[in-house]
Amino acid sequence: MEPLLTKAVLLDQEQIQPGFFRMILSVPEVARRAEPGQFVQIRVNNGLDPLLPRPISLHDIDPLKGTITLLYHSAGKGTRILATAAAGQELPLWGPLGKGWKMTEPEENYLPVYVAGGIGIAPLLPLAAAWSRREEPGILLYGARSTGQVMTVEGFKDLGVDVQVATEDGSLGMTGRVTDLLERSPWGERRPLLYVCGPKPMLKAVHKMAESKGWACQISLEERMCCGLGACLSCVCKTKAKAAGKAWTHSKVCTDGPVFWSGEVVWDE
Amino acid sequence: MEPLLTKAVLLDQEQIQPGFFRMILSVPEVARRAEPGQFVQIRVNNGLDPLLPRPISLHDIDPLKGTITLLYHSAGKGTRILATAAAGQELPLWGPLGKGWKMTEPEENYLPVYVAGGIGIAPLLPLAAAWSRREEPGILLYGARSTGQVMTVEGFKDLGVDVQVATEDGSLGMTGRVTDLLERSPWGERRPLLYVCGPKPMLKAVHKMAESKGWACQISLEERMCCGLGACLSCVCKTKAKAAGKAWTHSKVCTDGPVFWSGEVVWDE
Amino acid sequence: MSNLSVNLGGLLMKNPVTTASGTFGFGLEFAPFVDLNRLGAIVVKGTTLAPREGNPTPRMAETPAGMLNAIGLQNPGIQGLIEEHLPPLQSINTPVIVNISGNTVEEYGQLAEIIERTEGIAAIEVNISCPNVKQGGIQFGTIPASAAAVTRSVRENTKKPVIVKLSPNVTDITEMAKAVVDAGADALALINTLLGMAIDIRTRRPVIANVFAGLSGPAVKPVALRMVYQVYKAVSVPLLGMGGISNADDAIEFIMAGATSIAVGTTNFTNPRATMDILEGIEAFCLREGVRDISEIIGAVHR
Amino acid sequence: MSNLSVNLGGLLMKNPVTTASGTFGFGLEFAPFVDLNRLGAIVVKGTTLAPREGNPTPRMAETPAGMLNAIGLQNPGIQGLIEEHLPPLQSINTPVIVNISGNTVEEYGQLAEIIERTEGIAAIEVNISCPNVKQGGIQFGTIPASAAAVTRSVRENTKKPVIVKLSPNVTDITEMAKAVVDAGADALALINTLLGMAIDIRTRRPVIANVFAGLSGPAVKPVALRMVYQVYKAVSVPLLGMGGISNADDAIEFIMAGATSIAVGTTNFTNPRATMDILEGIEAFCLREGVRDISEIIGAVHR
Ligand SMILES: Cc1cc2nc3c(=O)[nH]c(=O)nc-3n(C[C@H](O)[C@H](O)[C@H](O)COP(=O)(O)OP(=O)(O)OC[C@H]3O[C@@H](n4cnc5c(N)ncnc54)[C@H](O)[C@@H]3O)c2cc1C
Ligand SMILES: Cc1cc2nc3c(=O)[nH]c(=O)nc-3n(C[C@H](O)[C@H](O)[C@H](O)COP(=O)(O)OP(=O)(O)OC[C@H]3O[C@@H](n4cnc5c(N)ncnc54)[C@H](O)[C@@H]3O)c2cc1C
Ligand SMILES: Cc1cc2nc3c(=O)[nH]c(=O)nc-3n(C[C@H](O)[C@H](O)[C@H](O)COP(=O)(O)O)c2cc1C
Ligand SMILES: Cc1cc2nc3c(=O)[nH]c(=O)nc-3n(C[C@H](O)[C@H](O)[C@H](O)COP(=O)(O)O)c2cc1C
Ligand code: FES
Ligand code: FES
Repeated sequence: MEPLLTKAVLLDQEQIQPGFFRMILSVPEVARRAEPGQFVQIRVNNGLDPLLPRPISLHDIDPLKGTITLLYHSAGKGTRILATAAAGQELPLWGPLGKGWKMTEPEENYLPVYVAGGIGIAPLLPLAAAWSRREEPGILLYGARSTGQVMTVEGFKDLGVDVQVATEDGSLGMTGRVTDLLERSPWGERRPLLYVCGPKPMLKAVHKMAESKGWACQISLEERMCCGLGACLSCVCKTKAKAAGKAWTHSKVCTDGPVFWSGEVVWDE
Repeated sequence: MEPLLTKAVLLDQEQIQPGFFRMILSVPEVARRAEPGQFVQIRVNNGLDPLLPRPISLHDIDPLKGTITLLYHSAGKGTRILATAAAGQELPLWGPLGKGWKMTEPEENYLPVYVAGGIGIAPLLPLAAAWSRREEPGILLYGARSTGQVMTVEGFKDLGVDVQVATEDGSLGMTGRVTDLLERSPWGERRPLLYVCGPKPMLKAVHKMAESKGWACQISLEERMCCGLGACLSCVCKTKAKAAGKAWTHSKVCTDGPVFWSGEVVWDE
Repeated sequence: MSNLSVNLGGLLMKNPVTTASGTFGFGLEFAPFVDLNRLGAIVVKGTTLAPREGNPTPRMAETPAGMLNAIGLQNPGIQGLIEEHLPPLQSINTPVIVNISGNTVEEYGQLAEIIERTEGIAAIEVNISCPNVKQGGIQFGTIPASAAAVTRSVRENTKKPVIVKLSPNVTDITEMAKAVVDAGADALALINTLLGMAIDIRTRRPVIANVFAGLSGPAVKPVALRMVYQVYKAVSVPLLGMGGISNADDAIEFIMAGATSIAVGTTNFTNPRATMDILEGIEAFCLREGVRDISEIIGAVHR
Repeated sequence: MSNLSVNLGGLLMKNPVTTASGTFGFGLEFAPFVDLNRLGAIVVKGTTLAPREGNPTPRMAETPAGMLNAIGLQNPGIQGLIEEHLPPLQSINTPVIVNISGNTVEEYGQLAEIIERTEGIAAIEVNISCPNVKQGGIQFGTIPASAAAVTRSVRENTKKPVIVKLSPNVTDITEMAKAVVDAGADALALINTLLGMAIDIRTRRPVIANVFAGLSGPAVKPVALRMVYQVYKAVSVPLLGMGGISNADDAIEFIMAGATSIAVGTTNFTNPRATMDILEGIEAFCLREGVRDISEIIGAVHR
């Protein structure tokens, strides 16, 4: 559906882990159009500093209440300002943007496996909600550096998702990485469909595993964005070229993605 | 006294007329150093938009409470942002800056006459407070376009000042301009010392009258400022040159002023 | 309602508001927000003879009130443009301007020749901020003779309005302007981006993969406006002004400095509806100030 | 503590942080906020042979993340500087750099000669962004031969370090850099302001009385950084980098691009303590990143 340019009203914002914020925005028309894996371009104020919008995934979509939820890491200039926004404040945004996660046909009988690294958890929750509405809540494999980067696990559990966590420092769940969780193929005899979101090295590692093991896999990519509309060409990634004699072509993360089938994605080096 | 760079805490802000705001800031070290007619350079936020500080006069100085009050017109980009500041917010500023109003020796037996145009009222209140502490509250001649630009008259009355108002549209007080109030020489037999602040055409007109009638007169000037410290030379005005053979020289409004004896000021044209 | 229609070197525009090449895609990307029929013209993404994949990422970085970009002219090539992107624009009642770039003087001529025989393209904007492959990569846009050669090559191959887009990275913009007007430009567009860069102090590497990148956005407005002012004095062809326009007041500044039309670039990324807001703001200004015809204020600051 | 001392073309500085001419007065104006003893050097307001009253007001306008100024070199003249402003700086343990401007090549030489015999001035910064009265007002800083002539005239009259300050309003900054280095510059400072303007749409007049004005502040940082990077590659003398530096990260970007020292300009107006904050930020960076000597990161991005 076509994106909308509007002002969202901030209903509530809370810090759920040090540096990680969850905000609920009232923006009915966007909530009604949105699908899991899509994102919005949100401006953190009305001025020129910072100039550009920030792309943030939809962490929860409630078309009935007319709200969307964002979960984000307050890391840089823009997101630090966003974290100071108070209830009632208006935030300009446009969306929903991009092509989100693809749900397969029920006949294909895939088991959804959400593979998250850190803040990569954000766009997976509405996907799990969609799958659980199909009575197939699936499995979450969640890797993070430490317990302080693990969040919204309860949301997944409430949906009936089997949650498995690994932290690098062992402060929560298994000690190790999300790939260690994957090694165990916790889906038994089922055919997994991996939905992967997280930092680039993790995406690459999971992609490689999925390829070698023949698992179906979708990957959500990130790139610096301006327009989010496919116009500026800032946000390209390499994908398999259809034309003969070419190894790759540039696709737009904002409109061709952010979610790609792993078979489409070409990594550098 | 030397200015101080600090962060003031906004205690309270209210709109007292449409577009005119009064804010009370807790900033003890500045309040203790400040004198009537001085100003601060205040930043309306911590970002780059807008880039520069705004010069605003001290409208009230309370060294005991450690507060200063600013009265300002929310007219442009920066002051519009200032008007949205909420209690508790920190605002970077430096001050007190400039040379303020000069009180004369009691023996000279001047009667202080505050001559204000519109928002030019702002820096005159603390001056009236100082004169009234000397039991010589004086007279306020206050001109404005309309009653909506007349403010803080109560503050002057509380000090015992004789308040006379003229509005161009006749909506309050006499119909006319501040120069019409001056024409009546409402100080009777006393020697007036005019303290003038307001828009440039009004300053010129009062200056001319004072010169032709031989009244003592101080004028507070405004110019665009960057540093407020005498360093950038943005804010110059023409003043009588001391050197022979030169009609004028450039003085700095921020450090040589903003208040000048009328005899020093040279107007263009 | 004031008359806002203008004539940009033979191109009739119903109002002065257009889009800066590379910031508005091929038009339709902005259709959810902008009534494309209300634009004075649509300038599409820079196009080359052959398709190009452009530069590696990162291609973009935010800067104070501005941004750096080094897209590297990713585009589907002139044939791709004509086959894929031009047809959907034909239903829109707004002239389409194609922005062209070449590696050689000849390529510019070839592009002009193809456009000359293509219906549905109203005018050509010639981007001369491109490296001249035959001259060791020095930009056409920084040497008057090279810029003039490019202009002549285009001029000889088309009767459509030729708008030459100047680079601001020069000592004397009026010298460039005169050279390309003498070579046959019907109008001039300015400015393209200022050359800039940014460094990631953590990795000690340039932020942008290409090292250098073009600076655009509100930050550059004072420089762009000054150049429009100077060029207006130096030549008599109409100007398409751009560089940091973020609202109607900015647009009117450019018009008063001498721009017949204005283009909105980076601001499309901060407000996708900006072209409409600016058009409405210009209309409101004219009404408020009693401007019956936009021509009354073009170059007003010079009078 | 890391070693932050640098050698800027013969001028020894205890750390790389100095002030941009015209933004820090004669130093003492900032004494309430800045420990002048902790600065690497103090560059004072541009000075001419005779006193000057400068331009009419308005001389300043705010722009997006920047500002325009057209002060017009108001200054008390070299004698006024030496008599009034130099003595109080002698008690401060920081070298003073005097920024000079002339109407002719000869004036630059005369200024250098006066400074050569004045104690308490450590180095000369030569502002070549001034109109050459004998060449119809074209800036010395936009013609390599004129810039070289100015540099030679200064060089012949002083043994003190000569730092030539380049104008960014040129097609090729490296050409200018090479010309003045060949003519004897010990170091280069860059950048001066970009030429810009602003229009008041209400009055339809330029905002600045002088019409044109110099753009400075964070807005110009990407351009300044790019030029430092280019000039570092082109010449081997040390560079004093400036243009939009507003915090320690910005300063480190300039150092990594190739600046031996950096100057804080417009940011003194938004944070009068900025020089100290930046110095402390550089110290903290070096500590955090294990940089024992600042020289390890000068030009780091080129390695
Ligand atoms: C499709 C998409 C969905 C995203 N969803 C989320 C999410 O749900 N939660 C979340 O915390 N983060 C998300 N991100 C990453 C988020 O956009 C960046 O962390 C954010 O833009 C950084 O802004 P800043 O102000 O903190 O950083 P700054 O350093 O101030 O950013 C400067 C510039 O770089 C860009 N930038 C910096 N880091 C990134 C990055 N990692 N990806 C893209 N652009 C970047 C900014 O957008 C901005 O233009 C998403 C990114 C994309 C592309
Ligand atoms: C010494 C001094 C004392 C002042 N005291 C007061 C006061 O008590 N109350 C009050 O309402 N106003 C006062 N002013 C005027 C006030 O500084 C300006 O109205 C204000 O800076 C305008 O900012 P803006 O964001 O509204 O406008 P913008 O249009 O956003 O301003 C853009 C730029 O122009 C400058 N500028 C614009 N108008 C003026 C002006 N009239 N004088 C100086 N600079 C200007 C701004 O500082 C800024 O740099 C004083 C000015 C000076 C010089
Ligand atoms: C992302 C991006 C891509 C651009 N691509 C082109 C291009 O292909 N051809 C061209 O002539 N100019 C291109 N430009 C320059 C713009 O058309 C415009 O000249 C410049 O951005 C200044 O305007 P602005 O400040 O309003 O953005 C591009 C600018 C941006 C930001
Ligand atoms: C108000 C003002 C006055 C200036 N005066 C001078 C001067 O006298 N001589 C000079 O060489 N540069 C002068 N400059 C330029 C600065 O020294 C510096 O090169 C420029 O402002 C870029 O740095 P910034 O962005 O940090 O301000 C002046 C700049 C400003 C803002
Ligand atoms: S963000 Fe502009 S094309 Fe993707
Ligand atoms: S404001 Fe800088 S000298 Fe007055």
